[in-house]
Amino acid sequence: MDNIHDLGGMHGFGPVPIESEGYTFKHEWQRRAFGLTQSLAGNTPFCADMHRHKIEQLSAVDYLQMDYFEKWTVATSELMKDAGLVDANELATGVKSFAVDLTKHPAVRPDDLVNAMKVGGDYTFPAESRVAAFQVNDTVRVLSNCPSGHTRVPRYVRGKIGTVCNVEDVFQFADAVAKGEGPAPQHCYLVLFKATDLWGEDAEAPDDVIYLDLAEAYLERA
Amino acid sequence: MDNIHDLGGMHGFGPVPIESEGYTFKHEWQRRAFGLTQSLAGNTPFCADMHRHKIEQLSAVDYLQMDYFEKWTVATSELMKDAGLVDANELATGVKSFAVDLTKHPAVRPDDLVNAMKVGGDYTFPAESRVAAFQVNDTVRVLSNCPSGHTRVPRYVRGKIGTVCNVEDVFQFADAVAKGEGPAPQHCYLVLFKATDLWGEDAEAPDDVIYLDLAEAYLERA
Amino acid sequence: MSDHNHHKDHTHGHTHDPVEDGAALRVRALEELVIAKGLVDPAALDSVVEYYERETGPRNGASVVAKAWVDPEFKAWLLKDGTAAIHSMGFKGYQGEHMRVVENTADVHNVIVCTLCSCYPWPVLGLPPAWYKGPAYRSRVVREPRAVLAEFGLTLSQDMKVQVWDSTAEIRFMVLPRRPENTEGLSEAELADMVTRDGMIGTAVV
Amino acid sequence: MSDHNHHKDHTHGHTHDPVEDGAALRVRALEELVIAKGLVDPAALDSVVEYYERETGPRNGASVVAKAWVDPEFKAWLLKDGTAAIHSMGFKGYQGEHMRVVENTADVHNVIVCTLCSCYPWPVLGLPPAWYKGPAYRSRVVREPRAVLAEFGLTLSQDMKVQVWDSTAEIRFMVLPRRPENTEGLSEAELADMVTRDGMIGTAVV
Repeated sequence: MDNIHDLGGMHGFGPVPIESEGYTFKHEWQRRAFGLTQSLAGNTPFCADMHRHKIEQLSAVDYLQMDYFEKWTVATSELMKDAGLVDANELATGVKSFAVDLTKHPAVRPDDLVNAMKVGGDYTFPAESRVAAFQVNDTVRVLSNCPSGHTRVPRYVRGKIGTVCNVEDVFQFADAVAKGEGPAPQHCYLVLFKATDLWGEDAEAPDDVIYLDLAEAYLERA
Repeated sequence: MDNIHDLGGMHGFGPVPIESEGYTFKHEWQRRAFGLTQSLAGNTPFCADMHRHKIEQLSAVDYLQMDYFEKWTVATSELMKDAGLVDANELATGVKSFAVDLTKHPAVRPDDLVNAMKVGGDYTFPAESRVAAFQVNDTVRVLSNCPSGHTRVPRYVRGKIGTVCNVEDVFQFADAVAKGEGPAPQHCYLVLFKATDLWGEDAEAPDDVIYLDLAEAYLERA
Repeated sequence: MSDHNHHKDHTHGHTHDPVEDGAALRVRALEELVIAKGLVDPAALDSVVEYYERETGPRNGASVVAKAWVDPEFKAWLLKDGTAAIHSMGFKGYQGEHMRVVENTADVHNVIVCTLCSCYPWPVLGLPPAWYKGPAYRSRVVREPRAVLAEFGLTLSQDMKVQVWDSTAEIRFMVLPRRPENTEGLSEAELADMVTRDGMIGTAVV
Repeated sequence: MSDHNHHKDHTHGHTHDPVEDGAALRVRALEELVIAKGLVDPAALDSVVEYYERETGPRNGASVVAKAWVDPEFKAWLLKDGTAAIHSMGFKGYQGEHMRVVENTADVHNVIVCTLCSCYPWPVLGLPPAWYKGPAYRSRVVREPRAVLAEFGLTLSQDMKVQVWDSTAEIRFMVLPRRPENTEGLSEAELADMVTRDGMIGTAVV
């Protein structure tokens, strides 16, 4: 979806707040918010793509005004609510009003949680499980459509022509995963775009380039 | 500039508030705000393009949260301040702290103001003063660049191919006018874009089209 | 997610909305200031608002439409040179200096928008409704006009071609709706009474 | 126009910011709720924050860079298969499952971003700074990387080619900065001490 989160190429957000926003955590509640989402991701049925999509659905004003970790917390809360593990009143008050089946959603233990972080996710499928539609040096065009759900094509490359620079592994497809439709595995391609093709005469230098990794479903032969 | 005002094609703003926002004025202060801008446009050195550009420079959060007529008032206030006719403290308090030369900026009289509205602006130049670069049925591409100032090319047609359907009159060029650089007169063209060229498979029907009037400077032969 | 939205108090339309209160204060401060400085004649401010509220508005456009429905020569002129035809009826002035009238037919439906701003043909339609100026209409009607029109209660068949007119330059658009059936006996004035603002924006048929 | 901006109180960074107070309350309510419901072990929450604060961070990436500077074979491996080379040093896990390391040279400068979100290689760089997640950096660095880098104090000549890497899929990017001149006598550990977070994002050179 082309919501406000798709910021690439927009004007109007001023200088980068380098000094004032060099922090990772500034407040203790930001630490708690980070830890809460990681803790809950382990025992409730959501994944990173679903979490991102919840954030993307915030109103533009909320997206731009809320702290990053508040957005995480809103998204986590929504996913917990969707899963029936909490309700709106509980979230508003912080007070438990009904019990959940902890045999299905056991709290993750400290060591297990840290180990899960150290292991990470598994997003790939065997390379030989799919035939790549494009090869290195192929010229491709990014499709002009934009699904209403989660997608990984920024608006600034939509309809643009680029060159395949690497055939990446076979990955799960974020658009499908975010919808709960399963992995829809496909090749991902490292695609090079010339800055002049994206920005015309605004390009700062004629040889500058932008690289994006794009799923096969986003591309057509140009 | 590609600020938030360039809304065409974005997702995330929900249904059109048809019933609740069918009004033209809902509050008396909106009437006053409208009248104030029209009254001041007559005797202070600003034009509609400059006024629009001030609105476009609002932060995205302000642009989306402020009432339409509040945005007008902010823009008018900024233009008055730029012209040295008011200062920030006066605007904050509503209290006059210095006098202006009213021989240079006489208040517009009621009849004169209404007559000015009835006459309107003059944005055209003699058709024979310029040779049109494009003709009806020419295929054109909208340039991919986006100036940092006021411009009349929405992002959703940038880099897209369309067909000239009419050679309009020779008009002043809003980009130049907004910068105070004079009219830079040039032809304007009615350009047809296929919905499928703009939105790909998202187009609702294969024959749907979108028409825009675009200045010659925005176009190149495709 | 709106039930979790602590910014919700800042949206418009509530009885005591801090944003709107701020706007009203800001406008009052500017008005008092420029009147004190002699830059604005309060009577002029009243006059211009009255002019738009009383002398412009969709009734003007409706009379143009009704005339086109009963007078084929006028209709041909209106579609060929909307500016001249509309000015000939006295509807001219700011935001109506250059007009293009686009005709709905059995096969084509037109709808107007200004995605970058809120340009609108003031002399024939008056000042625009708030939704025309808001982000939902402006963002969506160029991408999904049929979905937007359906929200207005207008469901178009796939056979009907939709033409969206985005007012990006100095030319303002107005839709000439189709004349309703079984209106042969009506006078021009009676026909004009049938024409709505939304019919001339294209978010409704007449 | 910020002096006219009555919404300004709502931006972040003030001592008593209502938005931030709201955020803190929201987080506390969720924490109390999920602990009361038994869905979260408070010790697990503490552990995961501690893990990221103590065991990840730019020192990890710096040791990768320093190793590449002193070991040509490792450097070749790092550039050919960043994932395997980085994992071999023990820096693996969430947001670092698939890595591509891009090399700055005398002719090419690289910079990383995630325009849609804020993807970042956690195992080697830790969690990203706030500016990396904010709208200014994300909107601008793909359109005008040189202007953004200049704000960071890095002015590049027109002869230097700029490559921007937008993290749109599951692969995370890290920049391999150029080894500073006159560092032949330094140990790998001393070299690692010279490598900064911004050097590995590409918003600085080392």
